[in-house]
Amino acid sequence: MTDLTAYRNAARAWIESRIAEFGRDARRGLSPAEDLALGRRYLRAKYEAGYSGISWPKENGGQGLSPTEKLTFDREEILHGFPTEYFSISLGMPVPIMLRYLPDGWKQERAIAALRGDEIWCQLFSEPAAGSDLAALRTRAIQDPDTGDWVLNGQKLWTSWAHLADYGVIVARSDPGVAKHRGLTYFWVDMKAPGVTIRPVTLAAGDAHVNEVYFDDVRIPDAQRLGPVGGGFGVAMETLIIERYSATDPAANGPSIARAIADATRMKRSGRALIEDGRVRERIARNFATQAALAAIHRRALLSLEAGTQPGSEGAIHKLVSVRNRQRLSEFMIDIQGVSGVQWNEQATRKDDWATSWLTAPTGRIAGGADEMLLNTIAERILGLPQDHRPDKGVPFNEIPG
Amino acid sequence: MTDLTAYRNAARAWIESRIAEFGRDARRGLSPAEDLALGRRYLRAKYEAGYSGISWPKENGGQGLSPTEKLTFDREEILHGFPTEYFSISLGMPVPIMLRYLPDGWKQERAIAALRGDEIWCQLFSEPAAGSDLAALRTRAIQDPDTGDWVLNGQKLWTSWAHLADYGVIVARSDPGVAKHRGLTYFWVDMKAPGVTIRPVTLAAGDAHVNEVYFDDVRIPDAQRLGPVGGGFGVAMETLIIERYSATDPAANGPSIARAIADATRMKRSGRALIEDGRVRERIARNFATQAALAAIHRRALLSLEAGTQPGSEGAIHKLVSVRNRQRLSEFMIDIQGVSGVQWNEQATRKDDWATSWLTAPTGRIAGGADEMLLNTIAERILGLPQDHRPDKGVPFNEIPG
Amino acid sequence: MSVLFDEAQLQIADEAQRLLTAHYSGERLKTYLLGRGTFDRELWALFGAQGWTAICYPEAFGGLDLGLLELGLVAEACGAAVTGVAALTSSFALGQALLRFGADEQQNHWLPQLAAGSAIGAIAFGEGQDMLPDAPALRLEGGRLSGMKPAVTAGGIADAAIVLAQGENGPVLALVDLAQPGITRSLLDTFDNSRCTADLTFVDVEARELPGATDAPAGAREILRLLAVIVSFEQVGGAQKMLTAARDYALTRRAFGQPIGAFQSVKHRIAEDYVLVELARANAIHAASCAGQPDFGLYAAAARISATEAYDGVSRDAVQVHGGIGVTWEADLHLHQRRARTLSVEAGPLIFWEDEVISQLQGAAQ
Amino acid sequence: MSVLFDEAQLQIADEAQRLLTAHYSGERLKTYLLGRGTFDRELWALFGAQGWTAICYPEAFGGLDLGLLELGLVAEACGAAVTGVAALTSSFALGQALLRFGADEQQNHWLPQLAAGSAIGAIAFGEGQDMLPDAPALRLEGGRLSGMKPAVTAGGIADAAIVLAQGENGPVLALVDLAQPGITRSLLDTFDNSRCTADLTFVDVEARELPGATDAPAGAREILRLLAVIVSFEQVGGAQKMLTAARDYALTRRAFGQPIGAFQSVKHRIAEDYVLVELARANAIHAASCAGQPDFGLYAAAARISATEAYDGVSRDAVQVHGGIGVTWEADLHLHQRRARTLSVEAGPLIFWEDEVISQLQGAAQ
Repeated sequence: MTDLTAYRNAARAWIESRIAEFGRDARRGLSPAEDLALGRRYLRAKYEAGYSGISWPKENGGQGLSPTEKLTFDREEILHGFPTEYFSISLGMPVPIMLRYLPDGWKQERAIAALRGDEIWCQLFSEPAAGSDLAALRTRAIQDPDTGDWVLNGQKLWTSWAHLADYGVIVARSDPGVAKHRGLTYFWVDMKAPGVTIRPVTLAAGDAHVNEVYFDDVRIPDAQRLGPVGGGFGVAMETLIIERYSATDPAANGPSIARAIADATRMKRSGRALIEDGRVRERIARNFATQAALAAIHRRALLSLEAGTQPGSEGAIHKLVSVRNRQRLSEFMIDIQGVSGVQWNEQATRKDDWATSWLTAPTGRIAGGADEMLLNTIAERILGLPQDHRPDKGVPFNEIPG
Repeated sequence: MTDLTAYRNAARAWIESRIAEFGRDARRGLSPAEDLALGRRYLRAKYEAGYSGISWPKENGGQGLSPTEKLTFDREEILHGFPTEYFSISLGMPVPIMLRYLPDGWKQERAIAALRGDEIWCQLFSEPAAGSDLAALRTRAIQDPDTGDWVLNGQKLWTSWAHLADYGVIVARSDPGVAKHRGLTYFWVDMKAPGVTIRPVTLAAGDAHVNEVYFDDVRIPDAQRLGPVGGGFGVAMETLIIERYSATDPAANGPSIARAIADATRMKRSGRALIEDGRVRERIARNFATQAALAAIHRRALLSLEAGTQPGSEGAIHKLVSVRNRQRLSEFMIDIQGVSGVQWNEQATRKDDWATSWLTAPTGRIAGGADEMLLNTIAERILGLPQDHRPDKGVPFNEIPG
Repeated sequence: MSVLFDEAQLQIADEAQRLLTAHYSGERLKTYLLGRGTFDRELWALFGAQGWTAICYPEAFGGLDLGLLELGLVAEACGAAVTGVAALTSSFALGQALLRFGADEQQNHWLPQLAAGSAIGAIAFGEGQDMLPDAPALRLEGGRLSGMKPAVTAGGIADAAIVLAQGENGPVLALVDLAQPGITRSLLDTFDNSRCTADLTFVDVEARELPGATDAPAGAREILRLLAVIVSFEQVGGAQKMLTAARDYALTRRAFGQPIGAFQSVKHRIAEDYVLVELARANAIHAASCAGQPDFGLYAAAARISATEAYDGVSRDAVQVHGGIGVTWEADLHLHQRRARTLSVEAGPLIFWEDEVISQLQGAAQ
Repeated sequence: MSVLFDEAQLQIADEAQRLLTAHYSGERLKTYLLGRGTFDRELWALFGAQGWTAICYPEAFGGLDLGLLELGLVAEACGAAVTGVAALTSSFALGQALLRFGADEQQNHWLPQLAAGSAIGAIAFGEGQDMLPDAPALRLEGGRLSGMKPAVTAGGIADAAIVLAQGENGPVLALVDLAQPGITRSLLDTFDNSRCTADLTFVDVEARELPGATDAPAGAREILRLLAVIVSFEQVGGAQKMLTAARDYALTRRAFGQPIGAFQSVKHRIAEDYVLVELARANAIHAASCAGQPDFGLYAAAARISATEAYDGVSRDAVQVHGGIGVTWEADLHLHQRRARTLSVEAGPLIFWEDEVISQLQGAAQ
């Protein structure tokens, strides 16, 4: 038995022992506040069991192991629907990046508090006019020449869990007179500071975990700056690639293939099980083939990682393919239910319910890299095809036509 | 009974009386030369019956009727596979454009000879480096300052029926020092003139009706110029839209839906007719729905034409949709035949045979307006979306990087 | 025969568009989405006042004696405005069933009310995954109805319904007055609650066969085809609206220094959507113009297929073109997404209409 | 378990690519397209000399005792070079059938020849539209074979074939030496004549059951799965080649003042094709690494589906990206288009493999 197998077995045993308390079934019917509290308890349990910050250095509260162990744990954990979503961005990007840039002491306190679920960090990047085109952001950071403090003014958008967050990392425009990606600076902010206003943004399916965050004369010391003045775009890019590779679900968190098979076997049309219909067979079989391929790509990426190779396009392929696939299959599975296919239980999860999966799929095709941006990434970085025409290239930000 | 109905009935009666001599079955097994000769005989018969140049003025050998009568006739004629393909470009574009630009007398002689099938004109536009981007053409036309004659040098490509043609219309670059679409001039040429060399280009499915045409110091008098010097791009565009609307086959000249139904009904898998398989049903039903829509769009365009409105996007929609549809259905119909689906009779036509239809479909998606150009046309002209970035815009042709 | 609209038809279309655009309120529509059993009663009154409810009835019943095209144009305007009024089409379906197969007294009682918009109708044919079950589980015996019909559009608000039930000698179409004891309407939670979709349960309820529906499955199929054509127009209206929204957004939203409509991934997607809408529109008009002809069923099915492909496809794309804004509750795009999916399912999913096309093409080949 | 290739495997792949690239000639391939019954004998000799024909046989029969991955890598290189040698996969399929189900003397006679490449094998299971007919029309009675097998890949050149025939007590797998009187090979005109596809007609011909194939349909299915995995690698190789061709052309061909790869319609199409190839490659490798495991059949079917989607799709797109040049006889793209379609059909079309996935998923659910 390899070390990794032993690790996996131990992790699985621990995880399975937590299902009763923290698993999907335990969460049903909880209020948002109760669910968050359960999540904090789960993170504490995980911390105490030594499964937090698996690939972080020990001095930052981690376990000092490799990304392989982390992925091994995550792949087991992802199966059970534990209440980890509140913390995944926090621990995935903002905390690791601040650990890279801030001085020792305070940062370790924060890291441990975040690992234990006591504190949450959010990531304040996107804005109304800066989505795929992040460098177009308009939030201003003006430095007080006397104190060196910075004053933030502007609006961020799509900030997940901002309403729960204690701290955030933010990119803002410190110099509108230079090309757009060169005039940005990166900071961390206290989300409870005066002048920070958080408003929830409800999404189409009714869920409200993303927010608008307004900054009105929010003053922060220069010590909260990460990286050089004008170097914010680089730090932001560094933030986004910290999670080079994470555990993935080939079903994109939608219902499983087994569920599709079961539903199509149970349902009948003119007395015949729907699974006998070629249209149903084609959708499910091709979806299965694609999911099998994504799983195989993932396993090979893990092996590459163990062998010391950095992953390449796997993440982009996974996101592009899996969410579209989920959208299509969910749409189809609604269809074949007949007139009752319009039913929707607002409490159901996207993993449990075709309608919820279908309703929330469009978000998946946009958030965290829209399909079109993923295709550009693949085309440009992997295939070496030309970058798009970008008329704003090299133009000072304040001279780009709005 | 309306006049148009009477016209249609008479046309149909005449056409049906010609099927035995000129129809699909009569052409089977003929050599290329025999088939061309049959085509010339058919055109003469048509001319003598008063069905040639239906919408042309009488002084040009036409019937002086409206486009509606022409389309009415064409829709009946298209059904029977008459040998008209050699003449369709000739009569569709080059002859009408030269009739607009040349002086009386000679041009009427040519028009009548073309209508009778005695002469054929071709259209020399595309080049190796100028396909979708027609204005990028490189064939040079240099004017002799003494005689006013023009000397043509260069290579044209994809010229349909050039090897049968008596005359051609050509666009060439008369001034490489100005923006690419402003330095072109338009001429007619004698295809038998010294210096004209024609080489057939065989296509992927083995058919050879397109050609490379080389011009080596071909000298033509200035009287063969159509339109002003430098105005060739405009005349070329005018040429391309002469056939604003022509008779169309929703099956894009591929096998019919009835053929798909018959084949899928005859063939069996595990004892069940393939038409019982949902995958087969979906393909055929959706293809039928799309073809029905194309036919309805066509009929409405005809009614609009009668009502005096110019057609809009119908041609682009038809070409974009019908050929892709044909390609997909043909590919699928090959599949469901099982192992024998690989069979291919090189003599079969795309109308008769799924394999031929599939093999020739890619040409249909490129020739006469590639899918991508049709989408641009729809997006820009109908929907008002921005033109693509074109770095060569306004740049003198000889300064555009190759 | 496909048609060009005449002046009167264009006037109906313009008026419907004008009124429905003026009436549109995303906020109000969202309250119907959230609240089961609510719909836009104010708008429904306008439908009656405008005579839109009367379009397809003979003058003798207070109707305008117009056809599918005219009603289709109103439905198209409704589709563009995602109106919270499922009754326009559900009442139409019931009315057409009565017109074709009803007894005189059934017609005399209901058709004037339907034409005036003072009564709301519904049809209830489907069970489980079957749109037209061969042997319905709902039973009609001795004039008494027992059993259940699932997910009946407008079932929560209808005054009467035509049901496809198993009679003593096979399937029958029967009219049931829904204001009777013994009927339970269970409003469903759906992703478009403005449809007032409900499971209808009948316990020994009076119902009367439509005497003209001697072949009940064929009769039900004919009604479903008529409904499909009108719903196709509604889908075309919604799809066109989403196309326009995507186009407009692509012209104004900028990224990387230019309107996003200058990127071919967006530009060509919208052009493809335009094509989907034009195909669907052509088929809807053609089907409507074929009413009463032998191949009406075939073209109704074709219209339905194209319309479903268009509305589902274009609304999916429009959301993608809008990016983050497109998936918010605030933006109204999800109203169209929900409505698109709802209309696709309610009036029979693609697999049903594909099968309809095939069986008719097979019939034609024999 | 998906695998990373080891040094030895990478060396096989590199060598195969190097030799086949050097050997590639579009002109020669076109002569095989045109001429029925011809194939690349010179290359076939190279296969033998390189030991590629020996990969999947035990050393006792002159084999290299390697596995599906190693043969898959050679097949991938063959796919990239559209080699005119159908025998690599057809011989493999026959050999695997003999290895698993053959009598000792059948193995001793044929396997060394197959491993050396001195004999060519074929399998003939399908009839009509059935890849694995329940009750084959071809009959084996008293050791004599009568009837026809249609469109047998390499049927025009094979020395022996395994047929799925109806025996006296149900379907059987039987080995038939094709150098016998009473056999007619009718070479078919196909869109890829280098496959030497032929209808094989047997009139009272000697054939012998494979004694180990006690469940002949299951045995035939197993052989078809093995074949599918190797063909999937071949399809991946072809798809990758077409992807590279499209990418390279998009970088060099200019229109409207820029490389056409700068237009997103081209750029994103190629990126989507890259994804198709990566999915197909992952599934092929995974299936090969599952050989002998209970879910091999499921992953073989998945590999086949992804590979067919990739090669058909990418070659279709590559032609479109090339524009006019792409559809000429002169350019070699149609070689790939024809091969893509041929491989898709020969080893069982998508509908067959979809059904295989479903039945196995259903089995797993029970």
